[in-house]
Amino acid sequence: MLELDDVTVTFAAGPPFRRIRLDAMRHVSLSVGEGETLGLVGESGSGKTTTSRVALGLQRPTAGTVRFDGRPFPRRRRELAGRMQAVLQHPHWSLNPRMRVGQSVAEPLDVLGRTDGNAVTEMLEHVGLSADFAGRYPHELSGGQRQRVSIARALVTRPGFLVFDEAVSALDVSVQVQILNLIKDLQAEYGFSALFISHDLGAVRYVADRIAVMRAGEVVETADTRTFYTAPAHEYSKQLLEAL
Amino acid sequence: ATGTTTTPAPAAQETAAPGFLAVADQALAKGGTLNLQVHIDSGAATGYDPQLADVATTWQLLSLSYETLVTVGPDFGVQPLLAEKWDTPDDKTYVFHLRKGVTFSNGREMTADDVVGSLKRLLASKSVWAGQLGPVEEITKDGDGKVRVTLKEPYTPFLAALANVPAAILPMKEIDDKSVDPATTLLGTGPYVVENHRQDVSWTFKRNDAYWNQGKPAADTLNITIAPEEAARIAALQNGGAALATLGNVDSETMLAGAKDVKVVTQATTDFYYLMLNSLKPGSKLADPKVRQAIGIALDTQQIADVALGGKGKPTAITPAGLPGACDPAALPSAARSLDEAKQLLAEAGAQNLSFTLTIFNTEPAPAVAQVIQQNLQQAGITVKIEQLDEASWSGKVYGKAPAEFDAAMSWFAGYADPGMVTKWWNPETAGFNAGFMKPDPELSKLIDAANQQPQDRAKALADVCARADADAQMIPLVTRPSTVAYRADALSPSLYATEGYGNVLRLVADARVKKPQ
Amino acid sequence: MSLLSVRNLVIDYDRTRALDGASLEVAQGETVGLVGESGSGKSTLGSAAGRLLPRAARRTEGEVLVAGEPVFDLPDGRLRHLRRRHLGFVFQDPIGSLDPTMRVGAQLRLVLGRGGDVRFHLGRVRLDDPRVLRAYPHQLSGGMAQRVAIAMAMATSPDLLVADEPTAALDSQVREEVSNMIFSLAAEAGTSILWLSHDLPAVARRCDRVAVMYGGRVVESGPAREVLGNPAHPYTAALAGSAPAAAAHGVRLEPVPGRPPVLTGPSPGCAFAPRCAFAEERCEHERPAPVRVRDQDVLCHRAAGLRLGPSQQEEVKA
Amino acid sequence: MRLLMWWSGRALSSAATLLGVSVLIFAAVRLMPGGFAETVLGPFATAEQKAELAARYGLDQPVFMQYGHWLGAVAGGDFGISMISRQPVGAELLARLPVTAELTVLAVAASVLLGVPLGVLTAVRARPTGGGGLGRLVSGLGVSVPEFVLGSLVVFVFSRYTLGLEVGSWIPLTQDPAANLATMILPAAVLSVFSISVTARTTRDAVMGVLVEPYVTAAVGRGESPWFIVRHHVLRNAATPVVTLVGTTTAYLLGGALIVEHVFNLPGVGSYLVQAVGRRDYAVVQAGVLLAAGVFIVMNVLIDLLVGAIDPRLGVMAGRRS
Amino acid sequence: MRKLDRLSIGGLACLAVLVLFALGSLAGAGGDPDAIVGPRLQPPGPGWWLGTDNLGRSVLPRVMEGVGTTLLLSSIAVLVTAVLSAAFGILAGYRGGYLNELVMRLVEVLYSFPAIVLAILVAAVLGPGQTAALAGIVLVTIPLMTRLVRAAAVAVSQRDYVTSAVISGARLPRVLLRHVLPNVAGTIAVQGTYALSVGIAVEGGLSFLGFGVQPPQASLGVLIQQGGTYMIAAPWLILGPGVVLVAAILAINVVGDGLRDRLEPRETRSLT
Ligand SMILES: Nc1ncnc2c1ncn2[C@@H]1O[C@H](COP(=O)(O)OP(=O)(O)OP(=O)(O)O)[C@@H](O)[C@H]1O
Ligand SMILES: Nc1ncnc2c1ncn2[C@@H]1O[C@H](COP(=O)(O)OP(=O)(O)OP(=O)(O)O)[C@@H](O)[C@H]1O
Ligand SMILES: [Mg+2]
Ligand SMILES: [Mg+2]
Ligand code: NI
Repeated sequence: MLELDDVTVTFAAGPPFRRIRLDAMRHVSLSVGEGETLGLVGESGSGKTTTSRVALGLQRPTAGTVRFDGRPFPRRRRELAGRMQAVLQHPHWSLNPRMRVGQSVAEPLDVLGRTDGNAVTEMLEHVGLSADFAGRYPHELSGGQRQRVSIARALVTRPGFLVFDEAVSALDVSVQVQILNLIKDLQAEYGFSALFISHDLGAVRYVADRIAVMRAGEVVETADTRTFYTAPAHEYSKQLLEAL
Repeated sequence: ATGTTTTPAPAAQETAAPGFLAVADQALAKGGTLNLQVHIDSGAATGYDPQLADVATTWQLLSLSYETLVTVGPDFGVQPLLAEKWDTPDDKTYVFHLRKGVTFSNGREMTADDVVGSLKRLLASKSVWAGQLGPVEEITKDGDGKVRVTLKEPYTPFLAALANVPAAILPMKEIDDKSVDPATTLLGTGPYVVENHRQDVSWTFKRNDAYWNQGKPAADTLNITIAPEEAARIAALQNGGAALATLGNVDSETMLAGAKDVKVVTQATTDFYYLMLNSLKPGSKLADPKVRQAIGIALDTQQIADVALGGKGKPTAITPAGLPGACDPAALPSAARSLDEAKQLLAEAGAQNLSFTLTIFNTEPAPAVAQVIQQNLQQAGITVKIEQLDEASWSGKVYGKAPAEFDAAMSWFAGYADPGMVTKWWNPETAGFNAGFMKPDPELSKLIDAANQQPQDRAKALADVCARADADAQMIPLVTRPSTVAYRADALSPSLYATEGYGNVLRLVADARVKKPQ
Repeated sequence: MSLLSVRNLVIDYDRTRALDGASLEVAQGETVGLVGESGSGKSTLGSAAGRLLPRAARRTEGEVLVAGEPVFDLPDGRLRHLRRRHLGFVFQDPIGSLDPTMRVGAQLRLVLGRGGDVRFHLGRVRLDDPRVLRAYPHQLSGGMAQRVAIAMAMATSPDLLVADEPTAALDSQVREEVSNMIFSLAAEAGTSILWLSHDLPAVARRCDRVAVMYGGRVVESGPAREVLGNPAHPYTAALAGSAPAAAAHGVRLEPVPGRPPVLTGPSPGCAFAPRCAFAEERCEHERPAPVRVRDQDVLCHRAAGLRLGPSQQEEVKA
Repeated sequence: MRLLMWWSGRALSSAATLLGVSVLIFAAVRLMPGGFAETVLGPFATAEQKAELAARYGLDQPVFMQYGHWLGAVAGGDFGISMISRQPVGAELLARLPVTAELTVLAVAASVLLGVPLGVLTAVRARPTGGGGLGRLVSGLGVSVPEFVLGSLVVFVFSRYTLGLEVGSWIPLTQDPAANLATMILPAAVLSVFSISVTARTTRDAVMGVLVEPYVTAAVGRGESPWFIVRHHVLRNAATPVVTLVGTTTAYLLGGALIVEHVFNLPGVGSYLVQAVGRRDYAVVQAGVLLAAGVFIVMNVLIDLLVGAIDPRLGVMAGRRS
Repeated sequence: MRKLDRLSIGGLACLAVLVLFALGSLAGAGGDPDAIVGPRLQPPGPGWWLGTDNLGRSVLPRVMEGVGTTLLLSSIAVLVTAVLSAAFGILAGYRGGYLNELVMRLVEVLYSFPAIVLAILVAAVLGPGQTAALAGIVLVTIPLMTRLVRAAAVAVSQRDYVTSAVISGARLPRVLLRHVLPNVAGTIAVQGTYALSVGIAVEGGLSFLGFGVQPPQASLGVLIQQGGTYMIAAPWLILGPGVVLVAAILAINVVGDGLRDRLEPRETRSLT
C-alpha cells in the first residue's frame, strides 16, 4: 500500500545563511501492507510526525522515494481524494472552530460529492459521541471529545489508508479502548492500512500488526508486534519496553 | 424662488472719511510690529518680478517694496506717487515729473532712466500688463527728472494702468548690469524691504529707513503669515495672533460677531465673477447665440449676489459695477427680458432640454455661485451639472487646450481701476487666454476700442459695449467679488479704502498705526 | 479537617453541566488521583479548587473549601493569599504555561520575589544549568518546561498541588521522570496532591487515594489500590478493566458499552445507568446518595450488593 | 552574520518598496490633469512661455528619461527644485519636517500612553457576553469624530476663549521649547484622538487574547494580583499587535497631520504637500511622498526589531519552527 | 453560537434608522435637497426643521441625502476593499512564495503613501467625484486590511484542520472558502468597520479639501465641512450632520465589535 524507500527529510531552520540543518528523517525505509497496521513509536522529536507527513504526501522528501499504491504521489492531490485520511496530533487545532462538529465530520464526504444521510451521526456514535454533538462548536468540547471528532472525520469515508498521530493519547482508557476497538472492527470489515503513531506502547501493541521504532530520525528496529514485545532486538527498544 | 438677505447692520464700520473704511489715527505713536495674515502666498514661476506678476495676491505683497509712478486714491482717482505730477499736452502725450530724493532700498537714487527702462522693459516683456498700457508709441527721458510717454492713439485707461504693480519702477541700472535679478530679489523704492520669505509660510518686512516719504511707514516690522485655512485666520484674529487678516467667507462678519475688539469690514472691489460659455466646442448648443442669450436672461444675478455672496456683491455688467462711468446692469437688454422669452429662445434654437456641465474651481464662494446658477437655469429648463475641480485641474481644463473642452466655466476678473480696462478681455484676439473657447465679435471689439479712445461721452460708449457684450454672451459678467478684511481694533488703527481696484488690502499699510507696540 | 473539601459542587457552562454535584475531600499530606472518563469534569473540578474557571462557567450550587476557606465566596485579596500560600497548579501544556516572552530565570525570579534563590529551585527539579536560566520557554523541551513549571508551583511549598494531566504531552520516559519529581518534591514539602490523569497504573502506583469521576460527579473514592483493584462502582470496574496496556496481545478488550453522558441539567438518576449492566429501575430517576462500601465512598444504589473486579464483573447472588 | 543577512534582506525589500512608491508617485503626478505650466504661469501664458518653462524643468523630455534623471538625482540626495519657491526641495522639506515629526511623535505618544491603558482596562473588565460596553463606546467615539471637525472646533473654541493654550501661532522648538509645546499640544491632541481609539481597541483585543493563555491562568493560580499579571505577563505578550499597529498608524498619522497642519496653520510637511499637489509642484510632491514612504519604512523596520525584542519567538535571531 | 449583544443590536437599529433616512430622501421625503427655500442661515423652524444653510436650502433633506451618499459610498468602497483584501490576503497567506512577496510589496507601496495624499492624488487623477472618492477610500483602506488578513491567513493555513481538508482531497477554493475565509472573517469584520470609519473620514477629508462629491450633492463630509465654517454663526449646520455621522460611525464600530465576538466566540477569563 505505502512504501517509503530510503527517505530523508532535512529541515533548514533560521534565516538564509547560517541555517541550522536538521534531519528529521534519515534514510527511513518503511512499508505498510494492504490491510496492515504499522505502529510507529519513539521519543518526542524522533521524526514520527514527519514520517506521517511524508506518508500523506504533505511533505516532499529531500531524498528517497515514496510510493502509494505502487505509484508515486500524483501531482494533483485531488486524485487521492477519499483514499487517505489522518488524525493529526494537536487536538486543539484539529477542528475548524467556525464549523459545527457535524459539518467537520461531513466534510470528507462532501469533498467526494457523497451526501450520506446518516453516516455522520452513525460515525459520531461509533466514537462515543451522541448525535446532538453534531450541532456543537469545537470550543464547547473537552480535549477528549475533540479528539474523537477528528477520529470520526477520518473514518467517515472509509479510506484505504489512515494515519493516526497520537490519536488516542488524550483519551481516558475506556474511551481509548472503544476507539481502538472501532479501528480494529473497521479494519476487519473493510481492511484499510494504517500508520499508528503513539507514545503509548500499550495502545500500539493493542492495534498494530508490526512495529517500527524511531530514534533521532532513524528507524532503529522494525518487527512484528509479538516479536517486538517479547524479544526486542535493539537496545533502545528494550529501554522503551522497560518503561512500560 | 428668490432669497432675501440677512445683512448685518454695518455698525462695525467706522465712520471715516468719504471713500475710506478706516483712517489710521495719526495721533498714535509710530513703530511696532504688525502681524498680518493672508490666505495665499505669491507663487509664480516668474518669481518676484513685479512686471510679470499677474495675481492680485502677488501685487499686494510686492506693493510693499515696489512703487509706481501714480497710484489710485479713494474712489479710483489717480494720484501722484513716484511722479509728483504729470502734464498731458495732448490726449496722446503724458509727461511725468519725477519726485526728487527717491531712492531704491539699496540707497541708489531713482533716475528717469530707471523709469524709462522699467516701462520699456514692461512693454517688451510677455507680461499681460503690457497690453493694459495701451498703444504706447514711445517712452523717452525728457530732461532730468521727467519722462515722456507718447501714445499712438488716445487711451483713457492709461494712467489707471500705470497705477498697478506691474508698472512698478525697477532699479534698471542694477538689472541691466545683472547685479540684481528681479525674479529673486525685491529691490524697489517702497516703504518696506524684505527681510525673510519662506514660501507658503511667512514674509517678514522691515521698514525702509531711507523711504522718501518722511514719516512713513509707521510700523517698523510687518510679519505676514500665510494661512490658507479660514478657521486659522479667524482664530488668529480672535486670540490676537494677527492684527489684520483677509477673510474669504462672505459671512465672516457674522462669524466674528461677538469676538472682542475684532472689526470686520467689507471692502468693495471691482473684481467680478463671470461665466464662460464655450462656443467653440464642436457640436455644442452653446455655439448658438440664442442659447447663450437665454442663459443670460435666466441668470438672476441679484439672487447670486444676495444668496451666494450674502449680499456683499453687486450685479455687474462687463464694466465693473462701482467704477465711475460703469454701465448699469439693470439697463442691460437681458435684464428686461423674462424667463418665457428665454425658453422661447431655447425653443427657437432647438435646445429645449439643454444640459451642460459647469466647471468651477473649489474655492468658496465659487461653488455657492455655481449652485445658485444651477437653480436659476433650472427655472428655464436647463440642466446644469457642476464639476468642481482643484485650481490646477480647472485651469488645465479651461485654458489648457484650444478649442477648449469644457462646456461652461466660471472664474473672476480683477476689475482694475478704469471701467475700460477689463472690457479688453472680451476681445479674444487681444486677450489670448480665451481664444480657445470664444469667437471674436468684431463689432464688440470695435466698440471696446472706441470706448477707450474716446475721452468724451465715455458713458454712452461704455453702455454700447455692455449691451453688445450682453447680446454676445460668450462671457457673461455676474456679480462683483467682495473682499472682507478684519482687524483687531485694540491692536491696530489701519487705513482702508472703501473700494479697491487692484484688490490690494495692503495698499495703505504704511499708514497703519500699531496700538500696542509689541 | 481536610485541606480541600469540595461539597456538592455544580458548575454550568452555556449549554453543558460540567459538574453535577461533585464532592471530594483531600486531607493534609495526602496524594489523590482524579481519574475518569474524558469530559467527566476533571479539569473543571481541578480549576474550581482555585476558582480558575473561565468566565463562562457558573457555580450553580455547592462550595469549595481550601484550608477551611470558601474559595468561591472569598474577597479577591483573600483568594489571592490562598492561591499564593496554599495552592499550586501544574497544567497539561508545559510550554504554554510559561510566559513566552520572558527568560526562564526571570520568570522564576518574579515568582520567588527578591530573596528567592532561583538556582536552588531549579536544582530541585534537576535543571541547575545556566543555559536553562537564559533560555526562553520555546527553546526548552516539553519535559524541561514542565519541570520549570513544577519548580514554580512548588516554590512556595503550597499545601495542595493540583496537577491537571501534567505528563500527558510527554513521552513515556520523560513522563516517568516528571511524575517522580512531583511526588518527591511534594513528599518533601508535605504538600497534598490532586493528580488529574488518564494513566491508571501510574495513579495506582503513586497515589494514596483515588477519586473516580463520571458525569460530573465523583462516583467513587477511596484508597488507590482498593478502588482500582477492588472497585465498588460499576463504572470504576469498567474503567479499570479496560486499560490496553494491561491486555495481552491479541486479546480483545471490552469497553464500557454506550456513550458518555453529556449533561445539560442535573441528571435525574445515576448518570451511568444507561450503560450499566446492573442498572435497575430506580437508577434511572433517583440520584444515588453516597454510601460506604468497604473503604470506599460510592455513589451507586447497588454498590453494597455488587462484587466487582477490575476485569471481571459479577453480580453477587443474594 | 545572521543579523547582517536580515538587514540586507530588509534593505532589499525596502528598496523595492521605495522604488515602487517612486514609480507610482511619479506616474500619479504626471497623470494629474492640469499642467503645472498653466497653474504657475496663469491663463495669460503663451505657448512659448509654457514650452520654455517645461524645458527649464526638463518636462519636455520623454517621461522615462525624466524618471531616470529624477531617480538618479534622488539617489544622489538631490530632490530637485521647487517650481514655485525655486528653493531646493530637500532643504525645504527638512525645514518643515520637525513640525510634522513633533506632531506625529506627540500623537503616537498620546495613543500609547492613553490608548494602551484604556484598552487594557476594558479588556480586563470584559464580560463573556461581549461586554465592556462603555470602553467600546468610548473608543468608538474616538474614531467617529473626524480630525477636520474636531480641529475646527478646537481652533475656534481655544481662540475665542482664553483657555490657557494658544492656537494659530507656531513657535519653533529651537526657539522656546515650552512655548512650542504649548502650541503643539492641541494639534497633537486632535490628531491623536483617532489613533488613541484604534490603539485602545487593538490593545483590548490583544489583551483579551492573552488573558486566556495558560501562562496567565498559571499566574492567576499562583495568586498574583491582576495588575502584577498585567504588568509582567500581559503587556509584553499583547504588545506585538499593538506595536505593529502603532507602526502602521504612523502612515495614517502622517496623513492626518496634513489636515491638522492645515487647520492649525502649522508649517509642516503635510500642508506643504497639499499645496504642492494643488499647484502641481512635481518635485515637491514626489519628494514629499518619498520622504513619507521612507519614514514609514524605517518605522516598520524599527517595529520589527522591537517586536523581535519583545517576543523572542518572532525575533530576528529566532529560528523558524512549525 | 452566541447572539449579538445588546449594544450591537442598538447599533444595528441605529444603522437601520439611518438607512431608512437615506431611503426616505430617495423617495423625496423632506423636500428637494437642492432647492433654495428660504433666507440664508436660518435657525430651525417650520419649513426648515433643521434650519437653512448658507444658500438658504433646508438642511433636513440635505442631511438625508448626505447620509445616503456617505453610507452608500463608503459601504461600496469597503465592500470592494473587503473583497479584494480577502482575495489577495488569503491567497497570499495560504500560498506564500512569490505571490505573497508581490502582494506584500504592492501593499507596502500603497501603505507608504500618506492616506490623504493618496486619496487626493487619486481624486486629482480621476477627476473629483464619487468614483474618485470611492477609489480613494479603497486605496487608503486596502493596505492595512490585506496585511492583517494575510497575517491571519498565514496562521490559519498552518492549522491542522486545513491540513485535514487537504488530506481529504479538498480543492483550493474549498479550502480557502470553507476553512481559511471563515477563520479570518473576524479580522475582516473588524477591519471592515474600521475601514468604514476611515472611509467616511477620507470622504470628509476629501470634501474638506475640495475633492469630494460634486455640488449640489450632499454627503456628510461636505455638510460637516460647510457646517464647520459656520460653527458659531449657524451651529445647526454642523449639528445635524455631525450627530448623524458620529452616530453612524459609532454604530458601525459597535456592530463590528459585536460581529467579531460572534464570528470568533472565545473564552474570557478574569484575573481574579
Ligand atoms: N517544519 C519544520 N521545520 C523545521 N524543523 C521541523 C519541522 N517539522 C519538524 N521539525 C523538526 O524535526 C524533528 C522531528 O519532528 P517530528 O514532529 O517529526 O517529531 P515527533 O516524533 O512527531 O515528535 P512528538 O512525539 O513530539 O510529536 C524535530 O526536531 C522538529 O523540531
Ligand atoms: N469553555 C467551555 N464551554 C462549554 N463547555 C465546556 C467548556 N469547557 C468544558 N466544557 C464541557 O464541560 C464538560 C467537562 O469538561 P472538562 O474539561 O472538565 O472535562 P475533563 O474531565 O477534563 O475531560 P478531558 O479528560 O477530556 O480533559 C465537558 O462536557 C465539556 O464539553
Ligand atoms: Mg509528532
Ligand atoms: Mg481535562
Ligand atoms: Ni493562609
